[in-house]
Amino acid sequence: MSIPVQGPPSGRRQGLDLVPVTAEKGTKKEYTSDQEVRWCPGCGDYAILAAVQSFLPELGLKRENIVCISGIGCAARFPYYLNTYGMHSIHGRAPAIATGLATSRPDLSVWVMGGDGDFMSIGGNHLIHALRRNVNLKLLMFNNRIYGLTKGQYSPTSEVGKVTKSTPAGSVDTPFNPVSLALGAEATFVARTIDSDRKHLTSVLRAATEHRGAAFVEILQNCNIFNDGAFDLLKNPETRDTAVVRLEHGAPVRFGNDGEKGVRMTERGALEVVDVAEVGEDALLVHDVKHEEPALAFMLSRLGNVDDGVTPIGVFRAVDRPAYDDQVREQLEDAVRTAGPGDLAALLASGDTWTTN
Amino acid sequence: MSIPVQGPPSGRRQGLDLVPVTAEKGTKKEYTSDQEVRWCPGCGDYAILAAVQSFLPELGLKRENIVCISGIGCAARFPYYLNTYGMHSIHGRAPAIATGLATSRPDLSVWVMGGDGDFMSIGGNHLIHALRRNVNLKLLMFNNRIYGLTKGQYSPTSEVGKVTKSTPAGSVDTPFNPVSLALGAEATFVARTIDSDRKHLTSVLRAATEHRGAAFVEILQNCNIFNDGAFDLLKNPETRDTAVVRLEHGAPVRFGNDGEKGVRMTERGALEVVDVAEVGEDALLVHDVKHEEPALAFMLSRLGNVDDGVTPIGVFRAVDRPAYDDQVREQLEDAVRTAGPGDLAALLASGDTWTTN
Amino acid sequence: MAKEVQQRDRVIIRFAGDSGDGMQLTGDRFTSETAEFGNDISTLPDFPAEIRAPAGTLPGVSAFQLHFADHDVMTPGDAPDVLVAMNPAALKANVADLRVGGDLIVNTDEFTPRNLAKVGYAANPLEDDSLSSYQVHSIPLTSLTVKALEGYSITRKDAERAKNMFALGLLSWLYNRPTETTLAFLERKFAKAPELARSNVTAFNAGWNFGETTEAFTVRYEVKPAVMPPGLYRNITGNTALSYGLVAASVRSGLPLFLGSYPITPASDILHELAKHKRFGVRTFQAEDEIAGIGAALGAAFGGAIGVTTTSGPGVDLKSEAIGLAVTLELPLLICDIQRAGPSTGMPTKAEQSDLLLAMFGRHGEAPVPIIAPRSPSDCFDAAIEAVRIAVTYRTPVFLLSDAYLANGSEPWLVPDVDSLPELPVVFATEPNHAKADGSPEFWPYLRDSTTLARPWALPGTPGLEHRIGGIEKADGSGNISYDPSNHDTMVRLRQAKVDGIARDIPPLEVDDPDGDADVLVLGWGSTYGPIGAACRIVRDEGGKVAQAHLRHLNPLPADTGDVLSRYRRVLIPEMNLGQLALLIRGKFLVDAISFTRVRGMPFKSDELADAIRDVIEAS
Amino acid sequence: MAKEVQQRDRVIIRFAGDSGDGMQLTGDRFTSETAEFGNDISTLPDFPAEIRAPAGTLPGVSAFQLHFADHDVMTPGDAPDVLVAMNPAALKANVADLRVGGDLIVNTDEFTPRNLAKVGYAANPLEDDSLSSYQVHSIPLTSLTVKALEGYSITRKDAERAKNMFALGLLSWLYNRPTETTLAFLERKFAKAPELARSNVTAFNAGWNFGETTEAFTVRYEVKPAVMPPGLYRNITGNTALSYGLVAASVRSGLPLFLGSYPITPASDILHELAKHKRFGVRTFQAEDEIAGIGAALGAAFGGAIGVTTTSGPGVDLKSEAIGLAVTLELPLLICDIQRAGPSTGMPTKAEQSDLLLAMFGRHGEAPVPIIAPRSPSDCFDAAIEAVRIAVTYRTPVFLLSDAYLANGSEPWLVPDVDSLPELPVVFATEPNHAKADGSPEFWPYLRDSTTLARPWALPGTPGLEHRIGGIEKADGSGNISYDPSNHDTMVRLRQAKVDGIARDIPPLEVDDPDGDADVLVLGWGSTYGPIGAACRIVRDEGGKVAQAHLRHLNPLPADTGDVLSRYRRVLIPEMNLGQLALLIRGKFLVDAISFTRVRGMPFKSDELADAIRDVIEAS
Ligand SMILES: Cc1ncc(C[n+]2csc(CCOP(=O)(O)OP(=O)(O)O)c2C)c(N)n1
Ligand SMILES: Cc1ncc(C[n+]2csc(CCOP(=O)(O)OP(=O)(O)O)c2C)c(N)n1
Ligand code: SF4
Ligand code: SF4
Ligand SMILES: [Mg+2]
Ligand SMILES: [Mg+2]
Repeated sequence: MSIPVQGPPSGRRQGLDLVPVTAEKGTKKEYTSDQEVRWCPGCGDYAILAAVQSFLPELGLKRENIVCISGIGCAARFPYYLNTYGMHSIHGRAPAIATGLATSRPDLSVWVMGGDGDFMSIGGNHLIHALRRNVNLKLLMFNNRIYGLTKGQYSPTSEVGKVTKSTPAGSVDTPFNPVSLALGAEATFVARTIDSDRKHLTSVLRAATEHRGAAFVEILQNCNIFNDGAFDLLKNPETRDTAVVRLEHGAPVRFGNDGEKGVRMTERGALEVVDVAEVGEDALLVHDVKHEEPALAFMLSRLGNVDDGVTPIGVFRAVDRPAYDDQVREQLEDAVRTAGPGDLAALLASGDTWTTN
Repeated sequence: MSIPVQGPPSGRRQGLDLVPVTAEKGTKKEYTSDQEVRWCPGCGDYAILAAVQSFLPELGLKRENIVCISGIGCAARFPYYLNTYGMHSIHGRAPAIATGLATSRPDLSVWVMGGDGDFMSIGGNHLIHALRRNVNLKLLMFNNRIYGLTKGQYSPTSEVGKVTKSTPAGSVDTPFNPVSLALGAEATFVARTIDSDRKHLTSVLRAATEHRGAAFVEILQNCNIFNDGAFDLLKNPETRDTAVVRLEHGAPVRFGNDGEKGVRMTERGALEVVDVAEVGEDALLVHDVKHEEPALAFMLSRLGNVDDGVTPIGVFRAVDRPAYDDQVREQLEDAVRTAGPGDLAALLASGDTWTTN
Repeated sequence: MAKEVQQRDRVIIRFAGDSGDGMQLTGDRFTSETAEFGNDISTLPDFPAEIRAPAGTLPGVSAFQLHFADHDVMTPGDAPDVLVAMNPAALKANVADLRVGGDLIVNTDEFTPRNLAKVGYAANPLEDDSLSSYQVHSIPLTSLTVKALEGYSITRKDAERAKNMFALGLLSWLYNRPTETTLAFLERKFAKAPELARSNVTAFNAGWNFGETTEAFTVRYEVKPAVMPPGLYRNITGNTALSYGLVAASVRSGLPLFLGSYPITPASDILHELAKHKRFGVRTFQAEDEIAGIGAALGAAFGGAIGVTTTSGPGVDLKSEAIGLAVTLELPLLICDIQRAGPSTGMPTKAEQSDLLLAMFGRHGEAPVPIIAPRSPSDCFDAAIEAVRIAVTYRTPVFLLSDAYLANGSEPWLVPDVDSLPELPVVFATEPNHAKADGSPEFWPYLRDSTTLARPWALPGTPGLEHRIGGIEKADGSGNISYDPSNHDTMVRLRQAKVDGIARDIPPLEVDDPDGDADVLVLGWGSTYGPIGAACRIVRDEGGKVAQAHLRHLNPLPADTGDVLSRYRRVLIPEMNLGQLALLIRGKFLVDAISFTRVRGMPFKSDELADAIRDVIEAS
Repeated sequence: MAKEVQQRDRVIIRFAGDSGDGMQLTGDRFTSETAEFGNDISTLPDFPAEIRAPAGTLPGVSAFQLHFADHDVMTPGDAPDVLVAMNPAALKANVADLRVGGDLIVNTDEFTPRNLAKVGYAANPLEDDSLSSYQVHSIPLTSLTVKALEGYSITRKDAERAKNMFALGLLSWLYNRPTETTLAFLERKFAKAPELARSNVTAFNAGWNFGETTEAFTVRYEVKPAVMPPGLYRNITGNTALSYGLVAASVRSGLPLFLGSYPITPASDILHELAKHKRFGVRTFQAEDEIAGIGAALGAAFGGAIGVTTTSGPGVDLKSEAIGLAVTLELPLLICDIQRAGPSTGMPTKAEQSDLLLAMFGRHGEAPVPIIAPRSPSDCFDAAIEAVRIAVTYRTPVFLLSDAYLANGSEPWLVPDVDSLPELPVVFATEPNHAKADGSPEFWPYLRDSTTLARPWALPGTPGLEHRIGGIEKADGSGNISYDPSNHDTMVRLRQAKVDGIARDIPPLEVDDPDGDADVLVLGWGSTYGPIGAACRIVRDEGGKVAQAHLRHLNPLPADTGDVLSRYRRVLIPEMNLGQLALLIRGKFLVDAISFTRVRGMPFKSDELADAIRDVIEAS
């Protein structure tokens, strides 16, 4: 086959532009590989896998043009189970590997899957650089707040005081807030969702694919072996409505059993949780994923600190900025446009030359 | 000598607690090593060196209890020129090395110096982890927005479109905003200052040393060889007053030739630059470095995006949070307190044992 | 009741089941009982790969083998005499190893059509004659256990789970093991759930009684205690022994221990173990990656700690640059590489010896690093102390090469007397060591000790010795940056000479050549010690002559290595790699050593090694 | 006017001055003129270490040496015949190398008491007799230049700066060089500042005329053009040649080139060069670190690009883990290591050959990687193409070991005809290659070509070949994860066999043994080719007999290497390390090769090599 390295003439692109589509959407079954899934029974990864396997066919892309790249960890086993192209690489480096692939192949939809250790511990640097560059990648971080594969050490997203094999007296370091970190790293698309909420998860994936550039999605994932119940508050029907804040673009930020709670900005530039009945809906913060500045999204990402246990999910930010790989390709096209395609003989003979005979 | 690995009984500590002081403060000369300084004539690093050499004696610490650790780069040559203990290590790893030193030696004042490449490119991950852990380190990043030592490639803080040796057609990737990144990484102390403003630089260093935990200071530094004039707008007497916003804790955010401009928060949660005469000083944002949430500081860090060319300097954030190394030491002390010091013979003979004779 | 009792001098048992079946625990308990009884033992756990595979599948099989005898035991054994298979997957994965005529105990309850199909059994192997070469004991372990536990107020799941204790009881009966430690253990383990404690004890006793009563077993076996040097013993794994060795080195040197590490199989347990020993002033830092782990350890070493980093292959790769820095900074540092099967992710739970040349050469530039390798699980203790000794004496990073087999394998350990452990005296610099041109004193961080060639270790906090060190080439003596060509040549050779010189300070190569007249020498290193020893024993028992030498120090080699090699007509080097030590020995001594290699992620079988030795003896 | 003209067959000139004095440019221009004239040339720039040291200091000295002759030139020369010293620092740093009786041209204007003191001259060496063994030409270069430029509307600083053109003019006169290219160059360079162009031309002419007019020089020299194969020539450095080789490989294979790199001396220039060639579809990615650089290159390779990463020692360390991944993924990848003096930061601008064993063994597990090394600056072009050929043919990472000397040194290059370059045909997999049990087709990513043992390269985007690859051990053929012990042994040996098998596909070792009766063979690799060749020439000119062989392929070695070695009584292996190739040769062939090593960050001098050869000849 010949490799389509150049896309169509440049110009600002959308979502999955350049990735070939197919008339016949595939099925979940077609997107399921023949490899036995080897996660622990009950692991949250199963739900994510099922959601992705169902969602991908929806996109109507040619299956062979989808690539899933991962590092190492339980989550990072993901590619084996998707019947697309895939690479299970080394710990933490998947965003870098994917950057090379996405930059050289505009016709591929490139996904990066991994755990919180993979993305935020050893791979933290590659992640933040992929985000600031805005490489056209969908980065899904399965955050179980633990190292699963290595059998239960604390991770950079584990809460303070966590007792694990490596921290028998409790961990002392403040975890990253993945959404805050991504926003601080100039991410153009940042979202959070939950393994068990198939509908929400799928809607976030949809938004991520519509975004051109780096889309970072934190998926809260239960590791029932080493950190069971980490997100029970957000899942338990008794508590979830008051714990989960579902962000919707253009809508006031409300939650609670009947949307009776809301979020408002104080004069001091902080957020507070208020009683909607008391303050009125107009007083509430209206969520704006398109806000050119990430500061408000950042503020929302801290809501859990302001009101303990409250966790906003949904898309925090989704703004347009040219993707790294698109621009790199444009520079190549420009060079050819202005100076013609490369001429090897001319290159070799460039500079001062002389002839002997 | 014996190594003081344990500090005095625990409890929340301040600034340079535990580092031995001396009755006779040293002199700048004593803090100057006998090594010839080898930066390019005119380099901004000279001013920083002079400021640090003058400032350190002020602290009244025993000089032998100060350690300066760096990676690789022009900036990273710094330790050679300070007559303290020092290590010029490898590219990007200084925060990690310093973490080990600070965690094992409470009696040392540990400084990490480096360039924007060292801290934000190869060393990005170690930086953000040192910040979230809140290791008791002073991290000074000399940001010249270029790789100096390797002779002029663009760096992760170079502005978009930068033409350098490695980007002849201009760079395409969005740079990090170091203050935003640090805040997104849960930093407890974040500041920015300028190489040439000795007074401001020194005041920021003073604030950093008063802070216990990780203090990240971005120093805008001119590389007159490869990126000359990058900060001219902030230095030129004609422009600087309207370009530089000096943040002061507890004061409204004002700038301009006569403080005629100010910064106000909009209802949408963004900042805007206003005419103080028009809106009145009371409408202005009052800067609060102690705000428990970093969102406002984050918003301020974006001011340059809101109003092109405006650069806030000073301390953005300075909040109390237990330092990593203090807590690690406390856990050791606790263990000894509750179970007594380790008994090697008992350890070796622990578990199921049997005797033969 | 009075069953026949047969004497055995050694027995190898393998427990195999699903990850959830508690086989590691069963093995551990049997080991404890056996140790208590006084046999010599060697064990080999065989974990499933990384994640917990779905129940009943091949990748989910977890096994534990132990070898016990009335004499000293060198390996966990080649072919088990007894295999306990808790389900079809465990049978399928393990039965090929069972000695012909061996006892096969299967839990028939799990041999359902569904479970059989899961692992690809077309027919039930218990019902055809495919197992006819073994003594098959088909026992419904699960249902017997559940029945025994009727009346306890525990869940059905908990009752079923106790089947491993039933199996343990049965095996304990079969080999007449003392049961007190297990009963005490169960009380301890379920201290908070007395009903579970009682039911597990009951399951255990039910298993014992089943052996005693049923017709299924007609003989019991007796393995006499081994004669071992007198003293206090415990069973110990390599990773625990290594951790204890580090703590001991800290205590004996008076230096605090600092571990900078990033979790990785099979090294993580050292981090877990050391994290428990805060009372000893041990600091453990779980870093963001391997580079930060070693970086922090190096920073701590600059401050006067014993800086240690623990990892496995992929982590060593990442640490290379920092190791090179430590070489040129000439600071003590210990890098423990618990080798696993590579390349790349490879087979993380399996053992290999394939990082030797990485340890030797895996850094740019000429960057020599001493290398030490333990030979058995308990030897990890002494090897760790020796590695620290070299690091602090010579101010150099040191590699300790253990592997997955040593890490998780165990053996009885004669607990040493603390006073008998090496002292590790360390002298820090406290005074200037040089005079300036004007006669005033100054400190030269690279002025070397004339014997060891070690440079002074001057800690921050020492007045008057303020100095800067770095990765750029340094002038001999002063340590100032130097680009002088001949100084560089000098420094490169000095660093090499320092490491080479350690040969003066290590014992000569011990050779085990019983009659002193063997023609063939088997040279090994690391965890192959047991299998090679066992193979030599086999060959000698047949009247063959073979000598064995085992290297603890891989770099530098003992000073007399060349002499020893020259005394033998042929040298055989068995390795779990493609011949890494062999290359070094050949290159250094021009000896036509024969490399015998197996790269299967598992220890050698002593039988295959014995074959290899016989071949060389015959050919020589 | 009519000065005496003397014939010379070869001349070595060194320009030395402060970093700001433009010595590299001066050297470059003189090289161009000399090339244009038709001499053979070899050049060696010697940059100051990393940062620009303060003016007038020793660390700030920048030098450029060139060797030109009427015959083929093999090295930049040992001792210069002419030294141009622009200031006291340049004099001090370089004068010891000047041949006794050589010409010393000094810029007296800079010999101020302050400048002299800066570099520790107690007295002005121009005024005592310390330089009496040289022909000293004391010339106030700066003031002569400034005077010549009076009347031009340029700053005093710009006028002073033009002194290097004055010096160039003088030297051009002295050796009777053609001046057109330099004049044209100045017009080009200062196209936007015509006044500067004119003044530099004037300075150049003033220098020429100064030589012509003044009494200071009584002779001119003539070096006849060398006889070189006919064709179009250009001067080329190793880094440029390497970059061109990569572009050529891309054009000839039809695959896009992707460079993932992180800047590091002395490799950065390849990144800079390739960044210019966007018209060839070359993508250059300046990564956040070395790991990301190679990672991205590997990702691009998965997508069908020629993935390349360029670096130097510290970067190679960091890339080790990813290289191991590439080994097991069996994807093509090129790692260019421009070696510099180590360990650690070492001396970044200086050359060394000390990464050979790192390239061989610097990864955990058994992870063999082919290694190629160019022998001269222009040879970097061919070596790069050969490295890509092996990578894409065998689906393997390949190491290309250049060094700082090759990188920056230059020589004339007979520009090849594009059609004469190797074609690099690559066939991607397009169809399933295996049948399932039920007969339906499937794709097995690890089903190998029976000759090369290469696995298929199936690109994302190819329908029906969807597959997953990874770092865990794979089942032979299907590529599915496998923990099977014997499969692992098979795969380890297959990967090794694939790399070993490349020996079939590379030319035999060429031996230069003019009379075929030498007893001594000098075996080298990499940039020592020139010095070894020159040394052999010296020895042969005296009537000595010596053979030379030079390895381009270091792993695997050419199939006949052992044969060649066995034909000589003694083998001498000179290396700029502590004997890395020697260890491999000794270990592999049990040949008692003699290792001759210098680790000074600089190429060997041919004289010292000639001595070493003589010693071996005498002893044998
Ligand atoms: C270089 C390297 N270091 C360490 C490891 C060991 N390791 C594998 S996965 C992992 C972390 C797993 O945690 P996470 O990324 O959160 O994934 P999870 O298993 O929780 O899904 C570690 C430390 C490795 N394989 N490679
Ligand atoms: C592992 C490694 N990679 C790359 C380099 C080369 N290198 C040295 S300093 C540097 C970046 C310098 O930039 P910065 O950190 O901003 O410091 P500056 O020189 O601008 O002060 C690079 C890429 C190195 N020394 N080591
Ligand atoms: S260990 Fe945790 S994350 Fe890993 S597969 Fe099991 S449940 Fe899932
Ligand atoms: S290159 Fe730039 S940063 Fe480096 S010393 Fe020179 S002026 Fe300073
Ligand atoms: Mg995790
Ligand atoms: Mg910089």
